[in-house]
Amino acid sequence: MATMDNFTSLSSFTAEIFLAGFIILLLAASFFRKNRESGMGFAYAAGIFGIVGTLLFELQGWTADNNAVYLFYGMLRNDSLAHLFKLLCLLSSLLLLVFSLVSRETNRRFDNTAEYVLLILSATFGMMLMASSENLLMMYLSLEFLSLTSYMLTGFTDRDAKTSEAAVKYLLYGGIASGVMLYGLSLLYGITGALDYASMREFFAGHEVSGIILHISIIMVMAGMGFKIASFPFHSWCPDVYEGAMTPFTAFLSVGSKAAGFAIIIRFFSQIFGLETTTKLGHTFDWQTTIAVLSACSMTFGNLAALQQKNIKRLLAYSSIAHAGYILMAVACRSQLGVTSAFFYLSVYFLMNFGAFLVVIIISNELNSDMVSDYEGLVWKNRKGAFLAAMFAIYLFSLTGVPPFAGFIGKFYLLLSVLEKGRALYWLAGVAVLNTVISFYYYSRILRLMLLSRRLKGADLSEMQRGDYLPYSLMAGLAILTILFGIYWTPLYNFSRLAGMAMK
Amino acid sequence: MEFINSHLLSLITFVPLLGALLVLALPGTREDIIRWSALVITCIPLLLSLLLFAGFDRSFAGMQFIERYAWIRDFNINVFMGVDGLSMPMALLCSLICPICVLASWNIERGVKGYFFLFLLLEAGMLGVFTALDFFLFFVFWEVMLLPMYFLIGIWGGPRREYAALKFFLYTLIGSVMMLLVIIYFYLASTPHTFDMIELARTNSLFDYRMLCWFGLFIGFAIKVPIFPFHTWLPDAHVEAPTAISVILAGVLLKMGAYGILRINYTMLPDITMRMAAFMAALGVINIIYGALCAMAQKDLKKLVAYSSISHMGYVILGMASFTDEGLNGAIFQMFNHGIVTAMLFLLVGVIYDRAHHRDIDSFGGIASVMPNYAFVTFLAFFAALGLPGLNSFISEALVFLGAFQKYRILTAIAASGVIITAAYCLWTLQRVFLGKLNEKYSLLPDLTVRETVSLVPLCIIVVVLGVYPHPVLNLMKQTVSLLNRIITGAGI
Amino acid sequence: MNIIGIESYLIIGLVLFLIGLFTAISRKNIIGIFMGIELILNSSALNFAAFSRFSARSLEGQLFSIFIIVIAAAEAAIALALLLSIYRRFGDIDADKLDSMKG
Amino acid sequence: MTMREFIEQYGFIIVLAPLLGAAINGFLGKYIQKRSGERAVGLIANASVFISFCVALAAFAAVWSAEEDAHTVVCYLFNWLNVGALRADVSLLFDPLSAVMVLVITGIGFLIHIYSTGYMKGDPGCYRFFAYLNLFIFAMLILVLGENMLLMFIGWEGVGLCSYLLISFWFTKQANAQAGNKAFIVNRIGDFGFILGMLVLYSLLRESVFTGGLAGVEAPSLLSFRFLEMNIHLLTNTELFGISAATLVCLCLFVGAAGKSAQIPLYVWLPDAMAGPTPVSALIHAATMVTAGIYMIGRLHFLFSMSAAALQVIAVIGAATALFAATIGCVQNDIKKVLAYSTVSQLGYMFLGMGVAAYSAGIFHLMTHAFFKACLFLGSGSVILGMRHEQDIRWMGGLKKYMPRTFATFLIATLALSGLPPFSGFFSKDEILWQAWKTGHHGLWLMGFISAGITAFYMTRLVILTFYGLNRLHLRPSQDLEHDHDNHDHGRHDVRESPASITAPLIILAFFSLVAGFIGIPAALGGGNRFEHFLVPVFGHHASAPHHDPMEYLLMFASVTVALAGIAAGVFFYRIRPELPDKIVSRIKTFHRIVYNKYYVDEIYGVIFVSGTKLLAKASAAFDRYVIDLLVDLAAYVLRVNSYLSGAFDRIVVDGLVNGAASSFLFSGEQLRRLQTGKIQAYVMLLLFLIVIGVSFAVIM
Amino acid sequence: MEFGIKELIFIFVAAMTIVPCFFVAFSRNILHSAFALFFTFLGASGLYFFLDADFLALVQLIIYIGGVLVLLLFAILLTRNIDNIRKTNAMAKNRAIAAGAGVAVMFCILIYAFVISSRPFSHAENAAYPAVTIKALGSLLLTKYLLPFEAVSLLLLAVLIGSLVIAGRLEK
Repeated sequence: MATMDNFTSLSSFTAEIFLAGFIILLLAASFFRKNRESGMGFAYAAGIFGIVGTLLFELQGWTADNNAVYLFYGMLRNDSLAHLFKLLCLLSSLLLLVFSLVSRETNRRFDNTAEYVLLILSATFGMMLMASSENLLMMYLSLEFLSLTSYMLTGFTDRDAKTSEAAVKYLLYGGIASGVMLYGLSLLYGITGALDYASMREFFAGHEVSGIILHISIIMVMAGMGFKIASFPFHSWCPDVYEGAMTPFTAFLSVGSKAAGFAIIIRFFSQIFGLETTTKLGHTFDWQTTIAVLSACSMTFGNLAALQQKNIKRLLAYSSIAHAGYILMAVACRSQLGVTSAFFYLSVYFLMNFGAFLVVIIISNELNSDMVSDYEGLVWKNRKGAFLAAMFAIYLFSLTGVPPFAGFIGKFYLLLSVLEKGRALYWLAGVAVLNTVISFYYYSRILRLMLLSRRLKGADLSEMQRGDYLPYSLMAGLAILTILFGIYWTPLYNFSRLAGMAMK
Repeated sequence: MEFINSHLLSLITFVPLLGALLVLALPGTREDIIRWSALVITCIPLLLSLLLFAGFDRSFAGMQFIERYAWIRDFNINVFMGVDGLSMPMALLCSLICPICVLASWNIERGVKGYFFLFLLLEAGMLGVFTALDFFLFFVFWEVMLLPMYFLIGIWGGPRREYAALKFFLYTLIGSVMMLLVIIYFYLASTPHTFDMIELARTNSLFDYRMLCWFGLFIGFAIKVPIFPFHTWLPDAHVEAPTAISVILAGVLLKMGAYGILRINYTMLPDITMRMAAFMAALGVINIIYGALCAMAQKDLKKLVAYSSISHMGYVILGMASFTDEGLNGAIFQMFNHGIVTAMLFLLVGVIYDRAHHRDIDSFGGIASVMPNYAFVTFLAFFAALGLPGLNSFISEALVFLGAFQKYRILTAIAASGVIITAAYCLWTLQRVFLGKLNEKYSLLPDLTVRETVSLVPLCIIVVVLGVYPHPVLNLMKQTVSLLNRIITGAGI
Repeated sequence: MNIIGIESYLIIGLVLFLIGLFTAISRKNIIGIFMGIELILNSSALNFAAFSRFSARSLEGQLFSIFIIVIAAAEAAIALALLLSIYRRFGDIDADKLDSMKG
Repeated sequence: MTMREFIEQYGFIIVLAPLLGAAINGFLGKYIQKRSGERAVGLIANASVFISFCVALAAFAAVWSAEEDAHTVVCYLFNWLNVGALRADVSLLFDPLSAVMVLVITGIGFLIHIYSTGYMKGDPGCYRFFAYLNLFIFAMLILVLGENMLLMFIGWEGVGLCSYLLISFWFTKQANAQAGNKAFIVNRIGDFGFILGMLVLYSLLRESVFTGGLAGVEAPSLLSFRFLEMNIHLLTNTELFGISAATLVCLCLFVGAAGKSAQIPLYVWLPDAMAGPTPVSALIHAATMVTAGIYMIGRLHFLFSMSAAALQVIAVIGAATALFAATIGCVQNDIKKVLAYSTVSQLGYMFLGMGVAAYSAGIFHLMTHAFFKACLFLGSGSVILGMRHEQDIRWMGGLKKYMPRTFATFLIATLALSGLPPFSGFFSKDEILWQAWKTGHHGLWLMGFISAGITAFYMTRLVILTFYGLNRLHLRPSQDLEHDHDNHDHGRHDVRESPASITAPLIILAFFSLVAGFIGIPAALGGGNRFEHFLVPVFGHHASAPHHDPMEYLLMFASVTVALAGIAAGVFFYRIRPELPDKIVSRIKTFHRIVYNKYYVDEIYGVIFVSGTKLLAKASAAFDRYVIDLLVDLAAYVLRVNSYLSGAFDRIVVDGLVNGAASSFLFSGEQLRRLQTGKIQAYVMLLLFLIVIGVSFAVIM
Repeated sequence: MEFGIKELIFIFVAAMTIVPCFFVAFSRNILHSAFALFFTFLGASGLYFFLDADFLALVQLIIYIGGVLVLLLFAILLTRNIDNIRKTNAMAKNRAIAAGAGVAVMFCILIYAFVISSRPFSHAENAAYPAVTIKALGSLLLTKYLLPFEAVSLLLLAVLIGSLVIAGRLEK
């Protein structure tokens, strides 16, 4: 793998450069536009243009023969895993922008939209770096980049006390978690004496390291990463921030930043400690069981805590904790198939979760309440209610992992990769399967209220106007994809296999 | 015509699916068009399965009408369908009962389009389960059949429908999730990773954890049959489901559990099945006696019929556990007969419920004098249920007894005593509802309407004809059953 | 092992880290928590510098510390901004009062 | 073409005709009756039975004229079941035994059909009645002609069904419906025994015949009678559950026979079966159905003769039933109840005959009993018609003058039943008693002898109370008039003789009950006992007793004297000193009440079996709803949360049992949720706490 | 191990870092803890000098003390009116005890871990370590670590805009 110096690597870094340039351009443009009220349309349009541009550059720059190339003296590693995760993150921020257009919280009386879009673009930039960073400094920097921008985005509007409270909680918890991670990284740096993954891997291959200090540093590093993907021990911020933040941003948090977090974890563990190859270190330091335990805990905690949630956003928060647990299961498999199924599940999760949040946004636009009880009798209200209920049913069943939908295929691959590891992880498969059943319970509570009960409670729904066909077509599109990938998912699998192969 | 012949099974399974999409496209307001198109769509698989019935080669034990299309090459998953003596009668039963259920759901007013869309989806799922030979495809159809059932019970059901629908879904989900683990384990354990059931059956000797896998599968299917400890969902699901749905539920869905055990447990883990035979037989007998006793104590007519289904399915389990030709043939024939008889019983309960709007047995009385035709059909159905010789259930029960007695003498004797309890609760119900002084509240109940008669008469004819001349159905399964028995007894030694 | 060796730096770094953690948890005032966070970041910067001097013997560690300090500054800026919005909304900055969302 | 070929090709008509008759009347009867009245419906029914009667005659001729060895004619229809080792065909077996039975069934059936056209005049459900009656004839013929046990079992349950339908024919009255239920369920208990017997027989035969497994050999029809007769030796030394196989099979089959032919444990349904119309009682509960048990034993005589123990049991129960039923018969006041108990008693005789291996004597008594008991029942029918549906003999009397023909035929049948020489009853009953004595069962002979006397006594009591003395209708207390129609003219109403359609069958039957005895005159009285000779091909030769054993004459003389004594006692108590019985009854009041109430057997059964099963049912239903439900499903959770869903009772029970599987999930969910206190520092505390755990684990590993 | 003037100053500077730390943690007045923080940062920059990381020490002085501490002071002053500054720094009793216990356990474990595995920390003897670091750092920053440098600049830009917007709402 060639390690290019700064200038040569610029050529394969075009997408990020375009994005950075666009951010600065947008900043300049926003100074000159005086009148505020028309700003909203312009800002979102610009934002979407920026993201789409970056997406195009990204696709163009992607050579399918997945030869990994080290950029900027080994700072970044542009392999197919990086490309795929960048795609996923770009799509999430694209949907974040579109959702912000749709949601009443962020489209009408929302003054400084330009800054809002700017922050989103910079968050995306951070995520793109996260996807490909192969250096401790770069990894920490990009993680902080995303975190800081997320703190600001969470607390962006002062709609009510909840947002600022959520933002502060997010900041405090994030600060401490990344501080602990930083301390772990310093210990790791102390042990290996190098910052980039490749040399660390050589060090571990060569030297005999005493397990304890390594274990401690890894656990501390897991604190920072666990915080990002909201897995069990580091999840406490998740319900409050999901409930407090604006719904489009919550959707983004649950998918985009979680995917970026997983990119870091996958890259960190597979590049340093190696996947298939059982390095000498492999048997002394078994990080597999630690992650397996984390995954089992977050699955079970996420599902059990969600059983009695009253607020739909908190419920989806706990469900996202549970899903983080499921994906961690794939990471714990320490195999290429594991990485493949992790990415597959993340892309399927992208479809289902954004779909579900879109429904939540539209319903909160109409009934402006996030309480699950307000969803009662939705399907009998009018055609729009029926359409929303049907779509939400598809997403919920897919989230449970019931066959005709993509969620099942995702879970199927997870179980496949876990069971392939032989006796060691059978218990984990059992826990995952038990959780599927528990998870149906709270998903079905929403279904029961929406579809099964005939009591017409809450305000009635306005009819489907001509104008707002954007959200409904988007929702239908996501639903069709969820079903399509439930039936014929080879294309998606081929992509995710590339990600798996990138990791050795 | 040649196209139809070569793609018969996929047509049978996917016509209802396309039909469901068609129904979705119809305008929601024109309910009559939706009803009639649903009826036509369900009749197509019926005609096709009659074609299948005609073309079926009775002397061949293995799979026929095999179709294999690649679905996901990387994981060797393919749409692999075929029928043999075991699945042929079940597919026939399913495609026969569906049009009758559409007829029975004529008076659904709320959300007609949704109802028929889900119903056709359900039918596709059921037919798929019976014809699928690829384990993955089998599991997908198994769960596809689960979804519409949840909504059909949940939305169009009775007062406690939500609770019943949830209970139904959770029970089956627990079972199917265990099955998923075993499917994946089999996939990984087979040398060229494959989901193909026949392949797995052939190379089944190389899996280990056999007992664990056997129980994982068995519990999944036992919940569906239902077998004794897992049966509590059935009475609730039946009482709350609308008439047509409880007909489908009892008529076809219960058979899937037994079919699953035969298709998967028997062929893939024959040695374990041999060892667990006595356990299964005991469960079967408990089902018979316990189901009959519970039925006797019920106040609600529909719950009584539900418990009677548990009791009748007990015969199937006992027959299956005997590994003799008579026993196994009797079991599969009992699955077919029970499908017909319970469908009739639930239709009849639906008829009286539409008129009297309640199902409390004790508050009826002397209906026979007001509704003679209805009384005649119900008497025929109940007598078929208690296994009166000359009607179809007797033959299957006799075969089961004759088959099972060779291996489990005392158990079968106890099961035979079930015949008395069944007769007791059937006649006691008939007496409380039909005979005795006419309860003047019901003095002006209308007799069977044309629609109801059209749906009931074919079933009556089948019940009587199969009782006298059972060969059309029995010949279908004989070869496959003897092959199955040889596999089990062969593996058992 | 001489006094200015790696061990003493490790101990100082550890003490700073733990005190920072302790402050962050036990303080009621949000600013106190920020101070805790600053301490933690400072201790890891110190650690990085020490390791770059003693074990890695390359300047990368120091560079890392510089970046840490920069990011700490950025974080302090955001902290201040959010603190002000909390103060405007709640009237005071007591962490225990921020529990309107729970369960 | 000879009679034999005719039967082989068209033998099935005998079965098809009544089926067609039943189908026509069943489905189209309503319209035929509306358009062309009851006569047409009756005509169809009678015609179909008449056709099968003619074929029966042809069959009898075919069997009778057959040469020495070929005494059985088989009319094969189609293969019914061919699964694994089981092969059962639908084919009819004509041999001397079934020929006799078929003649009895179709002959008496035809007479009763004619009688019913008269008896059921004016009843709206006439077409239904005839349909059921024809269906019954069809089922009984299947039972008798069935070539294998499975086919016989179809007939067996078929007659049970028809008796259920006919007993509860007037279903508007709750009592009739319950009687029908009782009959069917008790029969079903009997059938349970029959099934068990069949299962044991089949499994043992299957093991011995197919030692080498099926291996594609053309499977012989294991349960067909001819196969059984040839291969029954296979069972000689096999054991099952410690008892010899043959005995076990015979005992089980006897339970079936006892259920169907109302023997001691399972006779309770027959007296209640009198709730049905009288022709039904005559045909089903006197002549044909109840004899099925005896026919079955006759058909499987080679099996029964293999186990002496089983025969002993049958003989003992037969004799006991005879005596027991006779005692109850003496105190019954309802005319049909008396005859019902007399039937039970006579059936006991037949079983006694079978028990002492005198099969042909049993069948002979079956035939003669069919004639005179049918005659008695039809006679009581015409009496009931005459007395405007009054059945209690205490309010009858003096009908001699008004119904001379009914009285004459009734008297002839009573004498036949009591066993006086010229009448058929004497020959058949005496033959049985003689065989019982000859084979050393002296105790059983004594019981038979005493019950013969009691039979004579209660029959005379019945005749005197109904036909002699003054008419006591006006003494009837009005309250027990539960049926509603036509009791308007309370004064003397003119009792008229029943119309010809009713009395004609009576006369024919009376003639036969007189004549029937002559075909079975025992050798001792110079007769050739042609009946036994006719059945030899079926039952084989009896150890030919030495002719003119003096003991036989003595016994004959003794039985005649006991019959005359019974009649004399009857005349004395009810004709000469009519006030005497009331005095005796008042003195032995409690004993009389016990006997009158049939030793409270019904009540005992009711408490033990019926309410016992109901209690068990309630217990298992409750067990199902609460214990299993709670342990396994999520009811606890759903009910607790959605209070509007749960009924008050459920909530109390559910809250009490919080440890259901579901609620454990809920409980842990609740605690975990409470972990989320909302305070940021609590979150960080959790973080620190878990890092500490992780680190300490790292150290420990 | 020699014990010269250099070590003495080192111990003094180390003490100057750790002791104020405890003040930060336990003092009741938020202002006092702010000042204690000032001394800690000062001590840290002193320690950097001992590590021959002179540029780093200066950066520490300027950014941490100049920037972060000043921001904290702004925060304190903006959010509290002067008079009741005393009781601003209460400490949640039970949580403090638990945290203390946790921290103590962590301390012992980590000390134990350091003692066990001190060997790997001191292995790279051979690489030369430049005395004056400013030039080397500069070249390193602009060659190998150019990307992080640019990325951080973008980050600071984003933070600038964001915090302005959030704080900017004050005057409305």
